[in-house]
Amino acid sequence: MAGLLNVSVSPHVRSSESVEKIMWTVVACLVPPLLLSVFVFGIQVLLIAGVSVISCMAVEAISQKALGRPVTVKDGSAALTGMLMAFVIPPGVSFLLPILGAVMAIYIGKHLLGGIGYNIFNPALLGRAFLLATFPVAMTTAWLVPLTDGAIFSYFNSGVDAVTTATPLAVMKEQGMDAFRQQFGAPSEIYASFFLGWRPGCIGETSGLLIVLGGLYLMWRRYITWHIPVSLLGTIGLLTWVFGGETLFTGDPLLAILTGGALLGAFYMATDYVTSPSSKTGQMVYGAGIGALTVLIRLKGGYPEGICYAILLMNPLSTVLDNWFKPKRFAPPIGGEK
Amino acid sequence: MAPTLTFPKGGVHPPESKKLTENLAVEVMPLPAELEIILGQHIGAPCAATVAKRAEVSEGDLIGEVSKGLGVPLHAPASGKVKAVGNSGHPVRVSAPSVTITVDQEAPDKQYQPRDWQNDTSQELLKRVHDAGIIGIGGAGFPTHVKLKPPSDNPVDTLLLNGAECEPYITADHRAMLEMAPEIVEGAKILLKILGITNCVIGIENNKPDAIKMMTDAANGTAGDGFSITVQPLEVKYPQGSEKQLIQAITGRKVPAMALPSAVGVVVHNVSTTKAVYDAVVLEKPLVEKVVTISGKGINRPANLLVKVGTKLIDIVEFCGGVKPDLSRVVMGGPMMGFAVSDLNIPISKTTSSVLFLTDEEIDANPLSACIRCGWCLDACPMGLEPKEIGVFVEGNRAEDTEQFGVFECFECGSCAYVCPAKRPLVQFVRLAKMKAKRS
Amino acid sequence: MANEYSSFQLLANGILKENPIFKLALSMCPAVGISTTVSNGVMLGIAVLFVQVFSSVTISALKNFIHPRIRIPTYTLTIATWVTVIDLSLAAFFPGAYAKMGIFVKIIVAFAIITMRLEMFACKEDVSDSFWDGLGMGLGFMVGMVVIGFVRELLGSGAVFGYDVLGFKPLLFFILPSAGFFVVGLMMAFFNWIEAVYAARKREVKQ
Amino acid sequence: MSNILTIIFRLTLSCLIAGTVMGTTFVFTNKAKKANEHAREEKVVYSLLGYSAENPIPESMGLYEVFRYVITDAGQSSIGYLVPAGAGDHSEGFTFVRIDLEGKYMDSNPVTISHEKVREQKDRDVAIAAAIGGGKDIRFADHTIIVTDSGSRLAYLLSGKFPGFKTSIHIMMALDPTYSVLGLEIMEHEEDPGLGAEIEQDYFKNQFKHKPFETIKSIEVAKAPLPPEYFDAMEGKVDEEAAIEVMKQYRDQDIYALTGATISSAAVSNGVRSMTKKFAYRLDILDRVIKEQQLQVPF
Amino acid sequence: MRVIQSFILLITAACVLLSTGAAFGAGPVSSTAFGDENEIILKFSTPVDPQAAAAPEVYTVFEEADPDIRLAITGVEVASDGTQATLVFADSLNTTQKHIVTTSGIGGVASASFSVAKSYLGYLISILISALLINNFVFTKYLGLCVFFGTAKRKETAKGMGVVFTIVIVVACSMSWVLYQFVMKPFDLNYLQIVIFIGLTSLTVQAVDTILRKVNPVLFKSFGVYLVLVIANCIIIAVPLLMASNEYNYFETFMLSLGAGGGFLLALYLMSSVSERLELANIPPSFKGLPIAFIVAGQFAMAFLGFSGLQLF
Repeated sequence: MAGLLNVSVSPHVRSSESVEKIMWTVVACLVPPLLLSVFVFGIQVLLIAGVSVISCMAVEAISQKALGRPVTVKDGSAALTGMLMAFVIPPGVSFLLPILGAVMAIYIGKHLLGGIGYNIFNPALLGRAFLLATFPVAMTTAWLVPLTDGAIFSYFNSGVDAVTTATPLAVMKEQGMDAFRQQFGAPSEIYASFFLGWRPGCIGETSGLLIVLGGLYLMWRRYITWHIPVSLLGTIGLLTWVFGGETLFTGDPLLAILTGGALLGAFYMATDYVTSPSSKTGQMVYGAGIGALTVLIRLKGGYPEGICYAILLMNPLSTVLDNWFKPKRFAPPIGGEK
Repeated sequence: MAPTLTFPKGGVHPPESKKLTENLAVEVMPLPAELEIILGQHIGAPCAATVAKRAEVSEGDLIGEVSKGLGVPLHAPASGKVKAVGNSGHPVRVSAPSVTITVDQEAPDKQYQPRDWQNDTSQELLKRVHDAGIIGIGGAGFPTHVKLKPPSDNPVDTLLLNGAECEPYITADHRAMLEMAPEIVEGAKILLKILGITNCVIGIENNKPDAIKMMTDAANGTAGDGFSITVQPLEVKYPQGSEKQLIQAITGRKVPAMALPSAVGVVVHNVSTTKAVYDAVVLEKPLVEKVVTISGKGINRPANLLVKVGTKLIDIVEFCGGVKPDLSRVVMGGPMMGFAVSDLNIPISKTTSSVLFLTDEEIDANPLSACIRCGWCLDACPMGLEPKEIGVFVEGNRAEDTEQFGVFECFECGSCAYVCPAKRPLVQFVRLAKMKAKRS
Repeated sequence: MANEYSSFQLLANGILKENPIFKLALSMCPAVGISTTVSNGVMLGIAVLFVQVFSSVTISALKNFIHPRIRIPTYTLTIATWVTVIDLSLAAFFPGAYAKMGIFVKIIVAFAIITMRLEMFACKEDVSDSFWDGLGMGLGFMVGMVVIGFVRELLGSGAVFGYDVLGFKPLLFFILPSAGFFVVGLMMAFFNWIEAVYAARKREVKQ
Repeated sequence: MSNILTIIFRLTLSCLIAGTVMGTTFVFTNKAKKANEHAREEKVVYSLLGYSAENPIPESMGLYEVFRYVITDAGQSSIGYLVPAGAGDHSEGFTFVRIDLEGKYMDSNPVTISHEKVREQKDRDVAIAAAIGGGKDIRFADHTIIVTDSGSRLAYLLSGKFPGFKTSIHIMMALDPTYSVLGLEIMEHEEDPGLGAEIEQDYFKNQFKHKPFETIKSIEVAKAPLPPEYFDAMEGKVDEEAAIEVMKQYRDQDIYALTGATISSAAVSNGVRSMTKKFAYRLDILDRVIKEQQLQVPF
Repeated sequence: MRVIQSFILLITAACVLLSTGAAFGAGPVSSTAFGDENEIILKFSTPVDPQAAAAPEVYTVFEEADPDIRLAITGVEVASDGTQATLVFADSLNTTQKHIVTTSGIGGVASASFSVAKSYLGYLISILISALLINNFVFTKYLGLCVFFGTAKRKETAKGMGVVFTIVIVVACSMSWVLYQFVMKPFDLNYLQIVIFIGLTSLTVQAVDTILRKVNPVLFKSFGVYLVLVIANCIIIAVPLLMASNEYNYFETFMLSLGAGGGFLLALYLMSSVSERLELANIPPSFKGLPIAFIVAGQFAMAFLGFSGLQLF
């Protein structure tokens, strides 16, 4: 009997949550919007997502092998990165793009910096930023037109290049509100169809409803908390309302939240554990910062959608925010802090 | 019933697993053939043995004493013959000096008669507590008489009795409260007299409604003799039983970092310690036995046992019908803060409140991975520390720089490690960090 | 101490052992900023070479004249003078290439590498050694710029020396300024790796 | 003390030497710089007109620069043109013609300045100020080159700056006497590589080629894919005659915007439109005034 | 944290100092502004007759640089209470240019001219923001890298360096501006730019060094070491050169230098907080040190692409 017992440090019971479980749950939450996008845009979407996920996992495995680290592809973090990257690139791009993006996101963005937990920027968004810089035309134009019937098979019939269109935010930015209304309908119709997902854009920009549902599920599972999404969307709404209209206080906050990647960013991108602050106050500031930068880039910047860059810009600040908003200690020692 | 209270920050709620033993009455375990009494059972200087090899001892005889410094004497748990003054297994230090007694199974049970303590002065009472070798048997092992002499510049106004028993599995205090409520209340009165105060609150987590009821009834019985003893139900949350958290939950006062509860006018004692105080003062019985919860899915017959200090685990296992084949880990103490032992030749000490026989199903043996900075440990830490940073710094060979994260305020409750999805051994990191930070 | 170094040693030192870009990691700004083409690299390399050589020679020649208390101001003045000379000359005779380099020619004046060589070498050694050292450092810089420029030009615009060799543009990213950081970082790591492998092999051979 | 004096003396000497070196270089390079800059501009001009090293510009051609000024005199603005004086193919001296904001002739004064110095803004300003009398604020606006061949007008070359997507875009373009576009060259810009920077490409800038003034006046950009045949024609992938034929087909259409860079494309076409319109308006007035006043000009 | 607070305070103070709005003299129009891309909005000081104000003929509008080209007005929308008129033009306006609006017979004034321009304060702030973020000298202009990588390892060092650098650059640029405007330009000494600007910088560094040593030895102890490094930073010479080539006036120069210094501080601060985290990471051996710093800086540069094309005012 002696010596057979297994010794380890306390605590001897652990909660049933694990990194693997969290990552794969988040991936699972992204599946419904993906399936809806397949229905809206066609099978091409599924292929792009598949290539993205597989290449991210492959790059993860290869880089871990090459760097002599334990291979942890199974923990799902690479799969999640792949999934998210597919959600933020136009569905009509060539398959080469997600593969290149995976190299940037996983190898350069993550493993060179020390692997999971040490990346400074959100890998998926880093991949997207890289692709946007490298293939500016494809990344800003390869939007598919949402199809109403038999979409799944249309890819095989028509090919991809034939059907491209502009995203709602791009129309809004480049052609103004009037053109936007003309193309996408009156506000009352827009809200509903945008919320459901009938609009051009990347996968992550389509169905607000499914994204929100997934996000709420993650909140219910306590994988994410309300702090980042609420402060982020609240700031976007507030600032758009104040500055987004022709005069002050006439912007359309609801439209700002529903269009573009605001919802995906708020629930899935900004809440990425590694690159967001841990303290709750820090998270609120972080979310508000992303929201403000998003509105800044949308209204004044060079891109129609700003949330991706806004998150990237706030990522390095998360360490700073954690330093500024340390958790409150139980009680200071007598005589105060040293 | 009074509203339930709890501490505001941090804490976790692991599965309670108390069903296994909470309805089992305390059983008296028969004397084993041999007892090994470790000489250093309390915080402070270990005892020096006062008996030599082959000396005859009877139950309650002094076998060890502290000549100088913090400490309490040690007594023979049973009559018999000193087999050796040497070393025996220890859950933390692997081996430690001890006195081994071959039990004389024929010796008659020692009888204790209650006496009236009301006329004793508090000085006399305090001496009895010391002489009986009483220490905090909830787990800390801090000599009780020291706690009862708070520094004069911090007047104490409240005595808290800790009946929270927040660790999963353990039901020793629960059973003690059910079966010995009047004795505990009597013990509380003794403590109040020693402290020279009248106010006492007994904190009990409300997963033990029967204990709350028993204790309330017992406390109500004391109304009218000048003491105010009440029962305070507490929300079920770990680590409610930690002194600082308990004090905050019940009184709302915050004990400053690196300070004792007396700094905020409170003294905390475990309910079982209080029972031991009763035994020492009323029955003049030294602390030689205690209630230990034997639980976990790896033991055939879980039980709440009254065992002699020095009983070896192997004897307990035998008494409880042996272990199951899928046993994976034996833990002395609670699953959150206890120590896993490598073999069963380790004796029960005064501070052992439970021995758990855990199977793979109960423990989580997932390998650790890198910190993903989810921040769950920040939410779980009742002390408002940053365990993830401590872990990352220790891994990055910068353990000596962890004082900025308050590593010395950590009392290693294990809440952070419990919630960690990356299964990181945060408590171990903290211990390492403390060692290195102290050195630098 | 004239014969302490051979001119070849001094040259090789600048190009390989103490390459200002990959080894000393000094003067990184142009290596990141305008190393998008080989010709930019050559152009700026020439400018740096010119300034380094002339400053080294000047300081070396005047080393007994320079009062030690005003050493640094004199260096700055010397460098600034030669930078002005090359700046004006390039602007006059190569307006096209000069326009591409923006203010990078002018900021050669703040390059740590040049001052460092003056302080560490030229103010102690004689003129010909200083000349070779300056030449080595300048060439080292030029080589570094050309290597980075080659990679970025080839991958970014599919060309070498402005001549389209691939016929397509593989990765536009590489001509973007931010790619300069990545290329320099990856190349430094590559050189470190080579060095480590080389050192390991040497150790093996010894054993 | 003597130490300080030595330091001061040596520092001063160093500064003097350095100053001499730099001054010499400056004097030496300044001329070359100006000449090279002019040569560069000329090269663009020739290439816009369709001439190059292999196909040199004929002797019979003359290039005449017209400098436009805005004159403010006691709160009243007027436009002044510094035009070469003389008749036929050769010119002597310059005339400064002032026209008020309504397009009415005000006055004209001969300006004495040499052909070399006229390119130097400082010298030119001084000469003009001397010619029209002091107390007026003169501000150089732009200059245009009028190209003639054997006395008849062949083309106008104008340069201009307008805001692009990021910073301003500087272009030069050639118009024929009917103000149709002969060619367009992007001189400086800081648009995004791969996107707006594509305005440099032949397939974009050659779209303006051969567009008549009527089209240019209201030109816009269209967000549609560029037809492949048109692309080939502009990139010079087909022989010249075929290219001209294809380009003719598209001459009355809007400019096809660059994919993903609508703003840069629109910036260029707006810039070209407004430059052309302004130029046409002004030149018509100047020509009318020259005709009415019977001024002697070589173009 | 306090460094950043004081920096923000400084900027706010600068903005308040400079916020002297365009003053309008007597006349019917109290304020003007650009509306949509083809609109100019006029606000009248006293309500005018909406009928009269709605006629396009009563307005003439031209760009200040092109007084002979009248811009075609297609319509005028007048608010019903007669306090505001919106002029709609056929083509979109070049809002970088100052426009002159002349009204005739509006509000009882025979003829009055007003200028329409983007707010100057906005322009100044956009210079600041541009140097700070959009064209951050480190991440988008790739200057000052040697010092940047040298001092971005510790947060304390980063803050010290950034602050010292900001102070030196503001002082040195102000002096450079004076010298440039009043000596170099009038006497045609532009070719001495490099020598003079680097000389002024050295002088500033020397002066700050001496003053600090006398006035606050404690501060000197913590910041003195960075002073030497300031001069090896190419930004210090790049900013005066930019100032000269853009012909900035003093306020603009001040904003540019403040933005450049602040941008350097920001970049250092961000990089240092990241470096501290990287120190604990398991980085491949050949990437340790500078290579990984470059790669992280590259990632920063990619993130800063998000600011590209930003136009605040």
